[in-house]
Amino acid sequence: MDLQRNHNHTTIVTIEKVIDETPTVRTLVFSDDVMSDVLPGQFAMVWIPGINELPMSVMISDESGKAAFTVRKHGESSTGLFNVKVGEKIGIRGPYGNSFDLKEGKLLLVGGGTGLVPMMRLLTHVRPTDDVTVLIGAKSKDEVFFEDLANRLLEKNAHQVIVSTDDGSYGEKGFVTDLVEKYVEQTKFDGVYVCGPEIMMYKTVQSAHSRGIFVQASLERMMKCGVGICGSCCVGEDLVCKDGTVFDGQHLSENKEFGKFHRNKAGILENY
Amino acid sequence: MDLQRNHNHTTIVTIEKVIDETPTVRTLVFSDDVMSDVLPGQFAMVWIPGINELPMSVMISDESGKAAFTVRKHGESSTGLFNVKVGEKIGIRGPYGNSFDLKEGKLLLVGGGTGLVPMMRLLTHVRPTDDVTVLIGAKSKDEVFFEDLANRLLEKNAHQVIVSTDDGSYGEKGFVTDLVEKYVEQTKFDGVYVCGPEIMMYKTVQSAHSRGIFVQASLERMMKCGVGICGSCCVGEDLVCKDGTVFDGQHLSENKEFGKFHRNKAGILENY
Amino acid sequence: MEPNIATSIGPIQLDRPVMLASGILGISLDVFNRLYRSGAGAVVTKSLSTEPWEGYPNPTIFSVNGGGWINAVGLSNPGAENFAKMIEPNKDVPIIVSLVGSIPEDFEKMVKEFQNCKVTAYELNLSCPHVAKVGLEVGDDPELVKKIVSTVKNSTNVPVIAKVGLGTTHYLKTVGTAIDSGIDAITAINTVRAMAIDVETQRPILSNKYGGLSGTPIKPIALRCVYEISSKYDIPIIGCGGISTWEDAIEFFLAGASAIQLGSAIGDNWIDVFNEINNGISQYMKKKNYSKIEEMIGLAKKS
Amino acid sequence: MEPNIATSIGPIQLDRPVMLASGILGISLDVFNRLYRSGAGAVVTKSLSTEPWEGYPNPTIFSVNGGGWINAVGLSNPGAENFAKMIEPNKDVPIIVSLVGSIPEDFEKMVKEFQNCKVTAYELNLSCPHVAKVGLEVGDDPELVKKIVSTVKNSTNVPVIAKVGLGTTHYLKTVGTAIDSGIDAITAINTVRAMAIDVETQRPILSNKYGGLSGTPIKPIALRCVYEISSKYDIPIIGCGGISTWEDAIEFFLAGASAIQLGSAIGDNWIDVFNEINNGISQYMKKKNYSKIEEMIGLAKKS
Ligand SMILES: Cc1cc2nc3c(=O)[nH]c(=O)nc-3n(C[C@H](O)[C@H](O)[C@H](O)COP(=O)(O)OP(=O)(O)OC[C@H]3O[C@@H](n4cnc5c(N)ncnc54)[C@H](O)[C@@H]3O)c2cc1C
Ligand SMILES: Cc1cc2nc3c(=O)[nH]c(=O)nc-3n(C[C@H](O)[C@H](O)[C@H](O)COP(=O)(O)OP(=O)(O)OC[C@H]3O[C@@H](n4cnc5c(N)ncnc54)[C@H](O)[C@@H]3O)c2cc1C
Ligand SMILES: Cc1cc2nc3c(=O)[nH]c(=O)nc-3n(C[C@H](O)[C@H](O)[C@H](O)COP(=O)(O)O)c2cc1C
Ligand SMILES: Cc1cc2nc3c(=O)[nH]c(=O)nc-3n(C[C@H](O)[C@H](O)[C@H](O)COP(=O)(O)O)c2cc1C
Ligand code: FES
Ligand code: FES
Repeated sequence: MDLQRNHNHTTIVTIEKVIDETPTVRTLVFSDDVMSDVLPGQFAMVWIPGINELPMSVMISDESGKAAFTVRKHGESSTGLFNVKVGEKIGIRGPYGNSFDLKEGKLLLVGGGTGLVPMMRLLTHVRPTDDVTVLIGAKSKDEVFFEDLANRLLEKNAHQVIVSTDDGSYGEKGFVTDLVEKYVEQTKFDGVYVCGPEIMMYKTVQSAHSRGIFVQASLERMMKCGVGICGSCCVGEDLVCKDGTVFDGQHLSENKEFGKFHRNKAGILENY
Repeated sequence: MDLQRNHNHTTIVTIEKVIDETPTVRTLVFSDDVMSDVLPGQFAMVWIPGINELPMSVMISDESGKAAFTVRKHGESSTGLFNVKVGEKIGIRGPYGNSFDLKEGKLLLVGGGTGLVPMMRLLTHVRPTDDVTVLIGAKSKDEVFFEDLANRLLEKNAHQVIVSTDDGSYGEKGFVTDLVEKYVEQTKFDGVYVCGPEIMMYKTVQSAHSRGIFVQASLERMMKCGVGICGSCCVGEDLVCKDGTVFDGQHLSENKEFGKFHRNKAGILENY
Repeated sequence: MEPNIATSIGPIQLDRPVMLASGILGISLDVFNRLYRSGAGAVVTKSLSTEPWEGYPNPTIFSVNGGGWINAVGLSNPGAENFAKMIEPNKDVPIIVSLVGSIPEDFEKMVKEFQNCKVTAYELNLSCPHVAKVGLEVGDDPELVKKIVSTVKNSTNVPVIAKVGLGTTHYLKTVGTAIDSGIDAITAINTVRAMAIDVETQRPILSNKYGGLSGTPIKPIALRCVYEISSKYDIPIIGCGGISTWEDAIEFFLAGASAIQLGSAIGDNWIDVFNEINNGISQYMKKKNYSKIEEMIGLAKKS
Repeated sequence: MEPNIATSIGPIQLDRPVMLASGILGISLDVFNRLYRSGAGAVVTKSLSTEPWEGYPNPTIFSVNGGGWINAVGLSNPGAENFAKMIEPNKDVPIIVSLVGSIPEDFEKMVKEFQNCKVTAYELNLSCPHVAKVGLEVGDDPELVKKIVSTVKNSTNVPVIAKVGLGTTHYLKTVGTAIDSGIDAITAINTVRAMAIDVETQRPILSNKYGGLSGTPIKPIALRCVYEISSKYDIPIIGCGGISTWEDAIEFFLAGASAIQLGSAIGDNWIDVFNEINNGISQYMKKKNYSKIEEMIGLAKKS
């Protein structure tokens, strides 16, 4: 059944568990063999019946055969997903997109907010010999999540998980991108991976790429189809859903729109 | 390519060789891996572009990877096929239909006219230990064909190939069904197989089945779709294209229409 | 409680909601009996005309590589009179007699032929896309539709269904006209006018050039027609077009159909398809706790 | 001799006969450049309106299990003015600007916005099946079609194409009206109105309920439309609908199309599909000994 599944066709799944990560972020767990095995960086199109369909990175689950979405409540659609209760149904299609090229050795993972989702899955792929630094950025203390999870996933590795908050209410004070600059300055990482607000990704890519360090970012854009038809997710000549979501620092540094513009629902370029 | 071929979709092939069997019967040879390997009894729907599409038993070819149709020129359509020249193209789809259940031991094959086509393919499946009798019925001497071919295919077997003509101009004189009656009377065959005019099949089935001998006939009916949609090939509650073309004597003896009626192009029952 | 998959289409009662569509295997009473035993809730006959028709020469059916069939059988049929004689012995099978013609009198005459037969309903084929002067050319003419429907309704007490399709006049207009003229139910849809060309020989494949597309490709189109009709009119609907699984059947019920018909699926899955779909519907009803088909008809319009 | 796959659609000259259809990846000049490099002979923009439109909420695109897509993007677009600014730098890519609107003045205004842009042609979208007041609702009104076509023809020297589809008025009538009003070419067809319902949640999947079916399921329908138009009228035709292989492309040429457009095939085979089809056409022409596309246009009508 699952082998034959047309991954573009919407499959209905039932939410089995809801975890409150912060007052505005929840993880919704469901059973699905296909989604439980996606590659780090891959996403699904998630249908909240009667409300909307949104692209969501596929979150890992402790239990095999299960997967999750970790959603921050924001506008109408994400709030709709945030409010889905145990036993209720959502539709999923995918997985879509490429995935991170995980280097060996000294790794730096940088995530902000729900941008941590692909980072957590990436952590399940590191080798025991990798030395991993995770930087988590948040506005304030009560927006911090996945710190414990990151530590747990890295139990067998040389690692550090460092949190920074803009207001200093937890961990280091300041923007996580300042921490990035500091770390790439002092360590020649074998790979840097980032997902979060575009400005965070832009600065991280700059910090690493300008020093010749391999860096990849997982981009977000307005997505309608997820399959390379509608064009809504374009960044320069790239289509995020089809060519990405993961792009190399080299490629991004040549893209005219990355870090500067995104398109709104009508397709009009807007500044970040 | 051929493995993925949708067998209901028309494939165009080029006629490579035309063999005159009699003044009114020709064999047209073409290359096609799928058709070269069909089971005895199976047929194809053959498109003569601009003219018609006809069901045709798939004839064997000496060369591997090739198949053929042996057509008697009759009405407009079969004459159209008869007139196809080397280098010209026809369309084929299939193979369709079931095939003969070949018993071991003493076998009797009865064929008339182009009804010999499935019999020739059946001969390529007999085992060296089988003792095979082939009865060929024809109106007169110049309508006899495939006698040499049958002998050649049976080189390694205990066998006899006997021709009867209605006018006695060649072989035995009389109807082949009289020969059938004679042979099933004197020999307890392990299997009797017949294809030809319905009356020949009807009598053959009667002769064998009434004596408890396993017998199968390959029926012909008006065919439009070949796939069990249009209904034009029905005989009683059977659809020849889908349930047949090969039926057991037991089944046929219970069928109200076999040997008595067939349907014309409008679907009206007509007597044989 | 075991769900009951019986259904009513207005005045028509069926034990099972999946019927054989017109033109599919539909020329012999023996075959009808076999299909009924295989799970069909009713069989619709090949569309019958006043006189026997030979139809078009082959090729009359083409299998589309991506799925579905294009046919231009040309409404070959033995004529109403011959057909009526053939089905006279019928006792068990709910037979819906499909009729095709150019003028009201054609239909009136044919209905008379069937007066000694057990006929569950008549289905007026107003929508064959590839035969001149009948089918869609009739369905596209509202005045004619009105006259034909009224004439047939006046000639018989047996329920009368109109079968519509995508023609040159908007099918919703035809539906409206048929309803105003007293029709009992609507079957939607017939095949969609289509074509295939062979690139090697550079000619249309079907002898008639144009044919009607059926099977999976037209399912999303047929489904929207059922939804449109049931959103606009209060009339029992029989959904038809590309149905091949129980999920498809449920989609049509949710869109507003009281029963369904299928044809092309037989070419792909043979006649086991009837019971596969019946069983799937049953399972679904059990899961959703429905005791009757009726409970799910049109539910998708509520959202 | 290497065959030449250049083609003319009336006054429009293209180096390659396969274009990107409107609404597919069609909102960014950078992407247009990339598609042109990938083998597209021209790109048609997303249909543009006088004002920016957000379109419908998601889900806007649904993948049909048996093949094809149903979309109700709702003509989201940045508006003609924004779009014209974006493509002003264009030098290389043959861009066909698709326009959508309700009244002749909408079109007149939009054409003005593009006066400083290199525009190969305008394509008037008279056939979007799922947005009220524009698209098909315009195409279905012959008087309006006449006015819009005449107005646009009077506003520009750039060739003007009308894109038609299956609506409530017969599309051949729309084609006739457009031709009488001076149109230079016809694109046939747009998506076909369709629907999908989720049986678990029992609701239409697309936020707009109805959408347009595209991709392989509609190919046989689109092909017959091209054949019908070219049999009835003497007008250059661009075939569109379900084309995904070079054989499909050839079928459309043989039916009478001078060029083709594709969209959905990109969702299945990504943008390599352009050169795959270009190469297939080339091979076919070599085998059949054609030196120009023109030689095969409409050949299937001769048989
Ligand atoms: C590949 C990818 C993975 C994502 N993963 C996650 C995740 O794991 N968790 C999470 O909470 N969010 C994730 N998002 C973001 C998410 O899709 C929504 O954009 C976000 O939840 C805000 O949606 P909203 O409609 O509630 O916000 P609104 O207030 O309606 O809109 C806020 C902004 O969200 C963006 N947005 C709205 N709809 C879409 C859409 N269909 N596609 C992309 N952006 C949209 C728009 O840019 C808009 O300006 C991901 C986005 C992408 C592209
Ligand atoms: C399974 C099967 C295998 C066959 N194999 C051969 C074969 O190997 N060689 C051969 O010469 N013939 C074969 N036939 C018969 C062949 O299909 C034609 O029926 C025959 O050639 C006469 O065709 P016609 O149109 O020229 O004759 P017409 O003079 O037009 O018609 C004569 C009779 O042929 C029958 N006929 C016409 N069209 C069809 C059709 N589409 N399907 C079935 N019957 C039709 C009708 O009963 C008609 O009464 C086979 C038929 C079937 C059903
Ligand atoms: C070979 C064939 C013959 C048909 N003949 C008729 C007919 O005589 N009358 C009619 O109303 N519909 C006829 N149809 C249309 C079907 O009844 C049905 O409406 C259509 O095929 C769509 O259903 P499907 O996709 O399940 O096949 C025919 C269809 C096929 C494929
Ligand atoms: C997502 C999507 C958006 C579309 N948007 C438009 C549009 O804005 N204007 C238009 O004329 N056609 C639009 N179409 C229709 C296509 O241009 C094309 O006519 C149709 O998809 C059939 O071609 P295909 O089968 O190759 O996709 C759209 C199609 C899709 C799938
Ligand atoms: S989301 Fe439609 S092209 Fe990427
Ligand atoms: S030939 Fe059509 S059902 Fe047998």
